Amino acid sequence: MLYFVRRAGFFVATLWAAVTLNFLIPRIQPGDPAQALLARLQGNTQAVNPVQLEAVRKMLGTQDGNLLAQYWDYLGAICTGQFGVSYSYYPYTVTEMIGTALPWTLILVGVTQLVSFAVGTLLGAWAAYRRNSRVDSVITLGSTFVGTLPFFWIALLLIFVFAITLNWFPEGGGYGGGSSPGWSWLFFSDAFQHSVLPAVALLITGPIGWIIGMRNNMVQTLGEDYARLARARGLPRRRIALTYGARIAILPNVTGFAIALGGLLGGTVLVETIFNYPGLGRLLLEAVSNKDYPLMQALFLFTTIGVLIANFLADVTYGFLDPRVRRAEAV
Amino acid sequence: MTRRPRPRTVTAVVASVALLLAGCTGTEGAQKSSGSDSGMIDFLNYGDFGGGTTPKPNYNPYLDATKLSAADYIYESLMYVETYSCKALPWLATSYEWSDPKTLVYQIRPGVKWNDGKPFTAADVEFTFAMLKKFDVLDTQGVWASLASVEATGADRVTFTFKQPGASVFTQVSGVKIVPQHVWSKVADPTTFVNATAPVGTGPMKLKAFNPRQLVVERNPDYWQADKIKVNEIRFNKADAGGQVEQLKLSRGEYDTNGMFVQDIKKAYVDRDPEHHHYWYAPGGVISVYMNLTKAPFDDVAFRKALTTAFDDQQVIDKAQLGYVTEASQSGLVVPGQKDWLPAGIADEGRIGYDAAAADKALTDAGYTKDGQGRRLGKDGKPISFAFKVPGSYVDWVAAADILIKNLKALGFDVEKETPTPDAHNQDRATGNYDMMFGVHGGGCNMYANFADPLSSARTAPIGKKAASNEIRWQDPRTDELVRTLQVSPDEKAQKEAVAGLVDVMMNQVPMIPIWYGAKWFQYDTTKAEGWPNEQDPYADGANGLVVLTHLVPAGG
Amino acid sequence: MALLEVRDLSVTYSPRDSAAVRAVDRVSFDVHEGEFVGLLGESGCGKSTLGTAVLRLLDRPAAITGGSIRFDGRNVTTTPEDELRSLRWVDLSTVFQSSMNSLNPVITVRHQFADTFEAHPDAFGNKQGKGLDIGARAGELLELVALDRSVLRRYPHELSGGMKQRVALALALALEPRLVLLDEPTTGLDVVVQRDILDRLRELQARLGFAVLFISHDLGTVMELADRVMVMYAGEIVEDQPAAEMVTRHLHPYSAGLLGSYADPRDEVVKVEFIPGRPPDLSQPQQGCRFEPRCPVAVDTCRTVHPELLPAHLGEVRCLLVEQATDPRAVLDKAAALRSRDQVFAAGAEARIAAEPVLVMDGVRKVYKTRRGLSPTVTTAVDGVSFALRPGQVTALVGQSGSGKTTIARLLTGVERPTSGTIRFKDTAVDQLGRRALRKYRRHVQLVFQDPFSALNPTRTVAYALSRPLRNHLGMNAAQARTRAAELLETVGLSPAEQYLDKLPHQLSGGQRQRVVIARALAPEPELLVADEPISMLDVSIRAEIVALLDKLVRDRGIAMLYITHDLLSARLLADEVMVLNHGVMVERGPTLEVIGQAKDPYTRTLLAAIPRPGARQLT
Amino acid sequence: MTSIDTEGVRVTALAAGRVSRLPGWFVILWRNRKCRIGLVMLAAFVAVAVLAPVVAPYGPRVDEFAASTGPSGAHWLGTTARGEDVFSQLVYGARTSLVVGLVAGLLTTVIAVAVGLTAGYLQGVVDEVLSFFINLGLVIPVLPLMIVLAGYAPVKGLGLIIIVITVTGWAFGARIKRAQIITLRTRDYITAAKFAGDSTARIIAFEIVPNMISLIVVGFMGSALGAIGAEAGLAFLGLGDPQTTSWGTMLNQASLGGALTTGQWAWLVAPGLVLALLITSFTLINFGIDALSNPHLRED
Repeated sequence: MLYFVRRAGFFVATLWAAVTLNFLIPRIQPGDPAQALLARLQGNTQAVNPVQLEAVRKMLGTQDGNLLAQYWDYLGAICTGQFGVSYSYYPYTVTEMIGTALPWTLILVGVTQLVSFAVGTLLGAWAAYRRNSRVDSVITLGSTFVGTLPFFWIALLLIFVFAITLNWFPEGGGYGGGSSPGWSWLFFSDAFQHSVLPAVALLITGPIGWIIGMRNNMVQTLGEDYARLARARGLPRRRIALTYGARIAILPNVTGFAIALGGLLGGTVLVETIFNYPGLGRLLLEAVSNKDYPLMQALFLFTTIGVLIANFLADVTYGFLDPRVRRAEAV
Repeated sequence: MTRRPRPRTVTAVVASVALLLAGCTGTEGAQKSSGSDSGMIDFLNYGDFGGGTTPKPNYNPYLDATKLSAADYIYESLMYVETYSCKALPWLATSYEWSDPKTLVYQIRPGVKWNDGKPFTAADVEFTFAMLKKFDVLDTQGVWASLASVEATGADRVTFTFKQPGASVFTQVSGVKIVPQHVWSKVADPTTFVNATAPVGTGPMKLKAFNPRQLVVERNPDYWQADKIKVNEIRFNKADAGGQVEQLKLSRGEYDTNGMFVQDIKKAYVDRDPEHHHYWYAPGGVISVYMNLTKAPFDDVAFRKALTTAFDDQQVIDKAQLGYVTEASQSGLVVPGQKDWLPAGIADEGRIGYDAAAADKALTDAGYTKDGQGRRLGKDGKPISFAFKVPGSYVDWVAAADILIKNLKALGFDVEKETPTPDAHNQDRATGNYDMMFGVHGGGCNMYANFADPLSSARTAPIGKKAASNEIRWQDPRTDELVRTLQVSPDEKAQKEAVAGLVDVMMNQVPMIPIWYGAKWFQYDTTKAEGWPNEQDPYADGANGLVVLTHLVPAGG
Repeated sequence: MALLEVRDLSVTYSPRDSAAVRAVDRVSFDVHEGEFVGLLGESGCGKSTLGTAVLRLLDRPAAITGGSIRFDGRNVTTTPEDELRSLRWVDLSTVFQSSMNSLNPVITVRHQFADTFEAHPDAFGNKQGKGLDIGARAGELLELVALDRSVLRRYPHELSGGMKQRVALALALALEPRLVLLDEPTTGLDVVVQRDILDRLRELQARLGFAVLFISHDLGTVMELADRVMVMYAGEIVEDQPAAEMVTRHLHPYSAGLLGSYADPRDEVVKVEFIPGRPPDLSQPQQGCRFEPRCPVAVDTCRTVHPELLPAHLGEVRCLLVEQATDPRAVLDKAAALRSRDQVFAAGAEARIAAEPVLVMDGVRKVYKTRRGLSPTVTTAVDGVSFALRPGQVTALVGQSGSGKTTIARLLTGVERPTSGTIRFKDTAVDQLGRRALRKYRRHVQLVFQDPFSALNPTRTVAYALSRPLRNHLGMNAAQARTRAAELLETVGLSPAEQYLDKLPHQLSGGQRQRVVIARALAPEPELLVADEPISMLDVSIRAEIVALLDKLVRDRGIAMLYITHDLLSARLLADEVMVLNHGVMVERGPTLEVIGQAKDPYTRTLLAAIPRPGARQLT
Repeated sequence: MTSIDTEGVRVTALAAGRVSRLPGWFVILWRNRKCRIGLVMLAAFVAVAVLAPVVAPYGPRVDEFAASTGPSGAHWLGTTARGEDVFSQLVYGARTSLVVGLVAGLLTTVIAVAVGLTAGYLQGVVDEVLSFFINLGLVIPVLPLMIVLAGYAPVKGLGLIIIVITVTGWAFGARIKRAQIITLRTRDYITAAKFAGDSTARIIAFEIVPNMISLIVVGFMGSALGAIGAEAGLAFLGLGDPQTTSWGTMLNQASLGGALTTGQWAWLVAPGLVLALLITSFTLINFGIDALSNPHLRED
């Protein structure tokens, strides 16, 4: 019970801190959203029309006045779920924009994360099972090397080779101009084709962490007394590896996975930017560069909440999977 | 029975593979087809249509910052002021007349229909302006700051009355997009109206399809000058992939026209198909060296004048600007487009060449001597040192600044480069927190705004406060007088005299030193369509899409 | 033919970045059907490695590098893992050293049994074949080890240490194996629980008739339980005799030393010995007898000739002197005489004079409030405890783990304050001390810790450790502190001191470290010493040494000492007075001999009953 | 991975150090083959960075060459779209990466150690408060925060990147160090030091920190590695300082400057490759440290 209260307290406190951070960051260095918006239209080669600038400013309703009052209003708006109107997509609301981008990120990154986790865990377990064999060396060294490659660079090379040189896949975007989002076969095949390269880029680097984590955990659990005793008991190797190795070694990975899912948005900025994918990450980067405070703040908050929920879920899952925690909680 | 689904699955897989393969080359192949036999162009691929990375339908012509570019082909204005030579072309109005300096009467074009079949009338114009008055955020050109009233004085006449002589706002008033009363009068709040389904306008194109990757508009057969429109469809393509992918698409010929920055246009674009790939970068705003006129030695005319020959403009143009731009005239005008405004007797249209020796001499003569170590001394006898601020992320500006700093250092100045963010840079410029930096001004078709914005003392503010647009803090009664004249005199002669006076201020008092004209990026492909504007036929610049569209004809026709 | 025949077995550790160590060196022995064999040795002698090798569970970098293991006539030294599987558990099962971790934490006890049965569908103990009711069989097994069937549904972490060890034992018996290898099966458990499990084990062994190889360093237990005892030293077996013979007529000087370190605390006069020195470094080549450097009766040939394990008396002995002597016992008698000069510590029955107490604890009660959920739980750790500590006297505080011993130590040293009652150190109210006063008080109260490995900072030299209290409490400068540190080292028997001053803890043996810890405690010249199980982590052969040192220091310097322990033997040796603590309440208190000799409290009696009686089984 | 035997490492290092004259930690690392390769690689990078003016044929910003040319004898990796020598930029880029790695790694480690040690040692309210900040730092999404911070900071430059990386990266290390000190503070030698009259500060500095050296070094390496990657990533996204020659900005400009369209693969491949190599060298060194502190991972 106390545990629950503490978790909830932490949840609220973190949320408050994130909201406050959100509120403060744009106000520390006030850039002008209206100017940013017009600059996006005109570039830096034409003079800004001061009258137009004033009109846009007025339209966006950029806030003035007492910082504390602003903060209060802001908190109130957040609490009632009013994230306001996006500056760069005026008059669409922030909620509408996030709604548009969310499915793309969820599908692309969600699916690749799942696959990465599954593949990584399996490979890691295999390497640990065949510890010190050639398989182990190949998996361990291979993943270590691939793990050092900068993600965005891999992505660029993929574009260079498969999209530009070989022209097998489109260079970017979520779908082509020819197909409209909807429940059509054409659209899905088109969207699939557009997701191949970003997915591959994510899948190259995605499993690395899971492989290494799983291998090291499992090597450790297989060295524990219970695994040795299982060997002395004459249990089949495979059974030891599964029940006495992998079953226990996977626990920290599961927690990590839940947290990784929560951090989805954070990880997608690069991939979405490079592949021009219409998801949350790119929306965030765009919001930042356009000084679209409402959108940026909502996205940031959204991510923080995502991470918090994921952490909470990780705790719950862990408790479910690990009897040691489960019973301790029940008492 | 249970086996039935199996072959279907196989077919589906085959189909998907086929689609996949088709997709690999499909887009390109399909779009290479040339104009059709009917003397019409099937479709043209244009570049980006605005709306950021996740565009949402928005065809409200007044939401300048977020509307999609289809709105530019759906809504029209009374006159169309093309931005190359600033001619006002009769558009929804056939003509206009100043009945007195405060009264302007437009003659409405007869027979124009909205694309839903309803006739366009003077009442629509009156309604449009009334709406802008009511919802002032839509009035992005600020016409109601000068207007007193707008009235339909007859079926085909609209009379505008101004609070004071209104010549200076003619271009703005003429440029306001007119919307149909029968649609917009029902809109509760036009400031948040996105006008997403079947926007009703008078323009040559109608909305056909939208998705976040592609925006398609189709020819409006009932357009009032439909005979001039030879393009059946324009497809705008979301082009936000950033530099290289877009360049690649451009070089592959996937765009019939675009307006993007290309690093090495000749190699990356023209050379790929020299016969059809062309570009024309018309001059835009004037990019000048701003000096903080409240500080010594920049407050000294002689000093500023001496600097006019100190900068190697040509090197800036060739190295920093990759040869895409032209040297700016010290007059503050954009030449050659606005050369008619130049008073007589200005050599080389006001361009002042690089002459370090002359600058050195002029500085020395003005009392800024060098000391033994070659340091340029101020009037106080101390070496002159100042900072040149340039936004770090504007790579071309930084390169330009590097050249100018080199020039200044050669003259014995101690110049330090600072590279703040664009925001901090703009903030510093607006509040006067700088010694020397680049600024953009002028280049528009409203000559009053071109000079008033950067020079009028009404548009400045003390150091530390944000200036509206006079960021150099130029305060000069004569300039203010000339600007005032320009604002109120309806006749061209008086205006020209005022401009001549302002050019004189620019040339002799040197409030700033223009270096180059910002380029308006414009690439075009003559495979399918011809008639694009260019240096030989500068009937408009590339950004004047509506005018360009009326000039396009099928290639080889 | 013996059930288990080990011949010339060698095991070598070859780590990548340090020298190879031959942990087991050409060891040969047999275990016969139904026999209970004890394998005795100090830590690091290779006994656990030997056990692991027999189980064929060695992992790199350890490997069998010679010799053979035959089980029931079948050579299993190099049998591949797959073939070995059918043999495992069916014939040879085991209970590991620390069963805290030998059960899979994420599956139930029942599941662990099921796993075992499934792996061996044709095994003897599984004879009912496929129709076997796992629950019923596992339940039976649990009942064998005195556990309730409901334990089957539990997860390992829900069981106490003793219960886990019982489950491990039941699991080991699941397939009715012919040999069970027990590797320190009760180390770390409470003495009473230990006793209970071992009794049960002996009973089961007698009933079911399996053979046992029992590996332990606990001399009393091994001697009491085993039929035959093997003593291992530095990777070799040095003596192998029937248990009863080992108690009374052991031959090897090392066996003698080990046995000499044990005594029954209930005896009128208790005498213990210790073996000086430390075992050899096996990564270096060995020459001569490995025990020679520590052997009191060694002769010159011992240094050069390596003795073989040869038949002697009723068993086998590895000693040149025994080899050469006509009467092997004569050698040992000579050794005993030599040792008693300085390697014997004896406690008689005479009481010591009482002095004014330095510390008085009066009616002290300590209550801990823990909040779990919304309702706070109140635990009374110490309840109404009163006693006094006097200069030059040792007061032993005896009790099981969790009885409140440590809380008393914390209260005494001012780390915690009592809930009620008073603690006075001379004129100081310890229970009222502020931060600064507490620091002053600590000059007078010092600690000797249980684990000498954790009590010294591994990165700081001996000189540093000793100089800190000298500089802080006595205000010495660096040079003075160093001189005094050297003196202190001499006092605790680390001589010449210069040799130790600049050493790091890992360069010292456990006994040497504990001496340093004692020296540090003496440094600020305290009046009160709290020693928390100071010998329990040390090897048996050197425990007496430390006890003797503590005794001497306390008497010579007139320090009052609170000696916390669960080991009645050392309490008997050292203490003038014994207090027995059970669940925070002092259940018995009085002069040592009185309490141990005529215990009144049932709990004290249980404690006493748990003390092993070497050779007792044979005698009865 | 929860418990790292930091004391053990320290002891091994001390023992090794007594044998040779080199510092103990170095001897140990050098013994591990992977680690040795990593050290050599890192040394090479450091040498190139320090000697950049000697190694590089031209200045990184000298733009007087023909633009957008492919690899040639004069320009091994070709030239940029602005006519700068790609190879020279690559050489100078090593400086940026190493400086960011070093400074951000150090700052992150210092903060992590300070916060972790204080929270872990003092416990109570101080711990509660600091732990909250640590948890906050762990929960707040790092990359978005980095982007937001980098996007809004008034000045762009290496300093900013370093600050952003530090601000967003210290929490993880602090948590580990807090956990470690909680284990260490219950050691008997800490109690002994208290009874010997040592002050809290002295206990932390003389008794605890030396036993955490390996953990701190691992933490530093991890932070440095993360910082190098983060700098490249931010610069690639265009949030870095374009005036700094770094591998990230090179990739950014290669990407913007049409390296792909003009076929200048060298301009695109080289910065990524050297970045990967630098990260590899750190990873290899970490292997050595890891293997030391975690016996389960030791190669045998």
